[in-house]
Amino acid sequence: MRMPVFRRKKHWLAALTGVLLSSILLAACGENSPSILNVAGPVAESESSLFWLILYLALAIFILVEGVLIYSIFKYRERPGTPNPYQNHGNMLLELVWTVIPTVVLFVILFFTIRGLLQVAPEAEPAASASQPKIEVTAVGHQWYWEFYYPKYNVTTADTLEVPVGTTVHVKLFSNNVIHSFWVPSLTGKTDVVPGHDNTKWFVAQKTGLFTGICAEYCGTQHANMRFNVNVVDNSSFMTWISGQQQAAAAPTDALAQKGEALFKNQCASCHGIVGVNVTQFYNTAQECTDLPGGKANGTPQCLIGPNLTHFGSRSLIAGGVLDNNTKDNNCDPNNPNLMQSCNLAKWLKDPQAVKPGNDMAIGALSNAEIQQLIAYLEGLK
Amino acid sequence: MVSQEQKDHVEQQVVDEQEEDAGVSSPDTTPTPDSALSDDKQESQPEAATTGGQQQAVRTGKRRGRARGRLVNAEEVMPKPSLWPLAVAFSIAFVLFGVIAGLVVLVIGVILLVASIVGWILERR
Amino acid sequence: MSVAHGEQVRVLEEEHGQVGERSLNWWGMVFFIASEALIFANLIAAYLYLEIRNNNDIWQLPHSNLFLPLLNTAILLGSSVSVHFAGTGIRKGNVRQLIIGLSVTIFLGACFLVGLAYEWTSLIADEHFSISSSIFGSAFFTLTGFHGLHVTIGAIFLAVCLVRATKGHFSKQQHFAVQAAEMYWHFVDVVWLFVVTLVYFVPLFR
Amino acid sequence: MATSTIGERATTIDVRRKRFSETYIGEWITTTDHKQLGLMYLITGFFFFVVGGMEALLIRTQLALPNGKVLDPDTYNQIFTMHGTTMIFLFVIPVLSGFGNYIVPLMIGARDMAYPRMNAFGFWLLLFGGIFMQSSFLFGQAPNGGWFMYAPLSELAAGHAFQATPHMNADFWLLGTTLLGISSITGSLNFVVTVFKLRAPGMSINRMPLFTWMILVMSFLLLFALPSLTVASVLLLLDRHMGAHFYQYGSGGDPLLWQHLFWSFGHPEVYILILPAFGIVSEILPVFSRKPIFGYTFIAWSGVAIGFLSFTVWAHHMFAVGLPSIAQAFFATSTTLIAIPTAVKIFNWLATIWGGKIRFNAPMLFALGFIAMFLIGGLNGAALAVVPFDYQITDSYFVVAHIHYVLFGGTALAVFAGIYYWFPKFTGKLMDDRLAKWHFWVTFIGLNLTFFPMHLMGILGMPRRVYTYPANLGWNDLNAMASVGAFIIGVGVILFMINIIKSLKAGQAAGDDPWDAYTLEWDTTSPPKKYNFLEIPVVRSRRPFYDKKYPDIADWKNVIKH
Repeated sequence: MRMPVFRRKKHWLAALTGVLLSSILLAACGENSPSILNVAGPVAESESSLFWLILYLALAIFILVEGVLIYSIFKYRERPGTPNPYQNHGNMLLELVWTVIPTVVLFVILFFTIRGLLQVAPEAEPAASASQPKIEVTAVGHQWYWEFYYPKYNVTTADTLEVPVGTTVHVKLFSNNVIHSFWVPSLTGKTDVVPGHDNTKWFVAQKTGLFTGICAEYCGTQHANMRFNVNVVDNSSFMTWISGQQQAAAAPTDALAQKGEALFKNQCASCHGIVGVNVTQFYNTAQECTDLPGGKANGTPQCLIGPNLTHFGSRSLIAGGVLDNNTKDNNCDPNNPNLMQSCNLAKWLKDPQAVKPGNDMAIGALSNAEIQQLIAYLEGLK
Repeated sequence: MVSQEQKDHVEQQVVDEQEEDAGVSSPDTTPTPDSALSDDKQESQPEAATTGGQQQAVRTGKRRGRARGRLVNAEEVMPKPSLWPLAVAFSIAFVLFGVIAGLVVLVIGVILLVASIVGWILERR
Repeated sequence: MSVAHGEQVRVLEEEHGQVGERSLNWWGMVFFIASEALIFANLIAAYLYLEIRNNNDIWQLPHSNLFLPLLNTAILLGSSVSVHFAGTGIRKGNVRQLIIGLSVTIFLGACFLVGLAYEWTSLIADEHFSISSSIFGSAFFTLTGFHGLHVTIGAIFLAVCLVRATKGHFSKQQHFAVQAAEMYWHFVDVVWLFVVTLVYFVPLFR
Repeated sequence: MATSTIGERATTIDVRRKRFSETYIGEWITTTDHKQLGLMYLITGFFFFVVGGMEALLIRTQLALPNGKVLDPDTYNQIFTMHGTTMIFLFVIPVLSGFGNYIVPLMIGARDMAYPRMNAFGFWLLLFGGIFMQSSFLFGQAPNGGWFMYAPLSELAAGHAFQATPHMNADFWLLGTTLLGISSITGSLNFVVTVFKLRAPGMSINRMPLFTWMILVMSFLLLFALPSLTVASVLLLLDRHMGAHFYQYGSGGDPLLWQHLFWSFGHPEVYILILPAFGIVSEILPVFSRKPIFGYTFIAWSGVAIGFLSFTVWAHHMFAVGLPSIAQAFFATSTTLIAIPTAVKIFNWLATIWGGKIRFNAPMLFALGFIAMFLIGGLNGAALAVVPFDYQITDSYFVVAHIHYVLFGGTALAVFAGIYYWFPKFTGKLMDDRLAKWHFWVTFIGLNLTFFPMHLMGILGMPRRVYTYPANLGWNDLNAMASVGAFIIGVGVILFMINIIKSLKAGQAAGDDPWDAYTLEWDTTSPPKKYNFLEIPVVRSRRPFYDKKYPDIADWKNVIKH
């Protein structure tokens, strides 16, 4: 019955340690990851910096407790002739000690918790100043893509949130369907987008670059494919982008694109809007289009299910962040003979349910020629 | 491992405990190992009486005199098997399935449920 | 129930003086009612949560006629007295008193349910106020409906007791079912006091 | 001792036809014996463990590689919902109730539970509830809203023209959990009354075995937490089928109402799942260290403290929903408080083995593994209570790592420990210790390989409940590793099943008391007779059977009240 298991245990322990260490090393290699430790702003900074505090405390406790455990496993194992141990029922002093010590440690953590909580709370949002301006964005969670509305500039876009560097971004979170959660690991932790609740989130990006955003609350079939990008650019590029986005859609010039526009009006206009084509202005889902039974479903501005496509050609992601809008290298040149293979938009238009099963995009079967026309039109909407 | 304070505590407790236990059983008697009546012996006593049985020294505690050991019959004393718990459980599941599946199933389920509850109540007497 | 624990209880009682005077079933009923009470506590918490989150003016019945709820409260409180009368009867061994008390209680319970049903139909048919017309409708019908369901269950429970009483199943010593039904009925009455206060009277004082 | 003694009726030659309840099948399905019901609970729970485990393997297969194509998204969502639901409602609760049913009456010296028929009723409800829930797969409409079933995703429709749950998926879950809820209520009523009223003479509440203590606390938690789930479910059913608006924001309802109700059930639920595991470990450690449990009072009352506090921490599941800062600070504080009794327990367990004479039989190995793994679950749980950090890692794989270290590294290991410990009592046969050790090490490696990388996935930004992930986000290796680990756990489970079958067929005879144990359940035959004890034993200390075996050094001679 009593087998010397310890010969083997050392071996296993070594192997186990190896596995754990290597997993950490492997993890460190994930360069493109939206890691919470790869911080690019003060909010994420104060959230993630607590990780190190907890890690060190937890490691210390872990080593201590597992150390005592493993030590007593070796020290007190039954050997031939071991006498019966002393029947010790307890010790009040020890109990007090190990109640008080964890209490102290935990309350130290609690202090930093509440301090950090107040640092990132909505109330802590800095007021706009000359050194740190502020912009306001409404993030609208749809099933399953993100729409971003800039009320001051009257601009609506989808899948990519453009923000200027060093600016406080005040994000209003809105959903009129199910609960989503707004999360950009490098910039800010999650806040849920709860229907009927006016949640907000603020963050400041201190580095330019592209950061991955993720929907973190289970929101149905395609919860997995509800990512977005946060594109942090310098101020002048941001203003350039804004003024470009404020224009109505460019009218197509070549024949292919004009056919595409006609096709769009016929096939897509019931769900998608393009300013200057089938709608007169950008709309704000959050305020004007609550889209409920008996709501303003038929009012003006129009309430649309799909994203606004006015400047579709300028977007880097399509289909709710699933696909790159890979227009480079003539991938999506309508005359490219390999269009159906090389262009993501073509794949999407051919069979949206294959790319993202269960999504709301309902489109009749299109011939390759029609897809060519639509691509020519949509990619021309810079 | 044990402080002096604790040892004192122990001794004190022993005294307390003896007083406290006096009513339940005398502290200087170790519990009797299994009953003197083994199953085999029992079987040789057909239709064992429900009272009587072994005679033991009756100690008088502080609170209450100890009654004699009794011999009771296992079959009479233990709970009897019953099919009705299963029937009622099944009917409830059936009723809830009826909520999903439709009115016919629901009605059958309710009838089953009523029947099995009545069965359970009646069986007890 | 079976007798295994009965035997054990006898041992514990007679030989060790350990088990109190309450029967096992009594304890079971107490914890069951505690669990039931928490169902109502949760319902009431949900009701208040929604009330706080919503604008006050929609949180009201379309009428402010308090006659029916007051009458219903009186009926239910009266039935608590009569069920206590029935219970006292059987505790003295008086089966006749038990039967009278139970009959009166069931009658009063039925009156209460009729009153509730009348109020519901007049709300739904005359004032077009239903479970789906507003969030208050949802909360109102759910809370009163849940209570009505419990009154119904209690009344059935009492009716079973009544049938068994007429068959002579209960005696001074053996009448746990009556005791349980009595406990349940009192519980249902107490819950009604909370419900009626919340639903009918609190809105008056805003 | 002058308690009543049970005898068996003399066997006369039986000429009458067997009654149904005397046939082999009839005996099992009509039984009201707590031991048979306990075994049926255990077997049912283990069956659903295998079902839930297969669902887990499907999940891990789908996620092993990026852009997995094994399952389509909706099937995946059904599978992960059913994995959580099955493991919580159909594996852990039944198995722990099974141990409770079998062991608690024996431990407290009772001849049966207080309400034997209600006990049977609870078991059958569980079985039919489980079948009800799993049968949803036959209709292709298994619940797909997550085991938390958040409204409004679980509503018929959320807003205008948006997809929620138009089919019966959510109804299966709501009605199924209602069935299981009734089952748990009957079971816990039974436990509470049994423990309060049927303890053997002399077994004061301060001498109750710790497993009994923890089952008692668990029962109270079930009694007082399940009503929240019942109410939440009823309101959702009314929304779905009667046109009510409780969770529909456009009509004045509030999706957060569901979360408040659900988590005020859900958090006590977490402790319902772990407290009896604490109890099992607190029974095994002293026996295999040849010492009494260290700090009995502290372990018992810290369990009670956890029970109370567990009703005050629910909103720590909701830090990200935008509660006011002051509320978040409150729930962070209560969550911090609940960590203290948990830490006290771990220290007392360590002190129990410290200075002991440790035997490394399979139960002890699993119990020690429990401490090692549960510690990790406790530490990463404390990390989740740090609200700002929680904003980053809630709903990420970090949380998945946390719950699995608690529920697999914790509860499941304790359940295995309990099976290895009490199997001789159940059957009279020992389990194969060598195979059991293989089982332990395979499981131990598998679980760390599966769940440790999940911490890192969470830190690298991988959200939970995703059916697939793209290849370029650096999550590939970790996911592959976790999937390999999951299959290693699967191998462990197969080893366990082989061991059970082998031991049932050709296990060594165990005798009545193979572990030289301390508590009353070993003071009967293995397996115990229907009436458990010939005489109802009299208890004079916390280790009654130890006193009986070693009268010279019996505990009651030098009792310490701690």
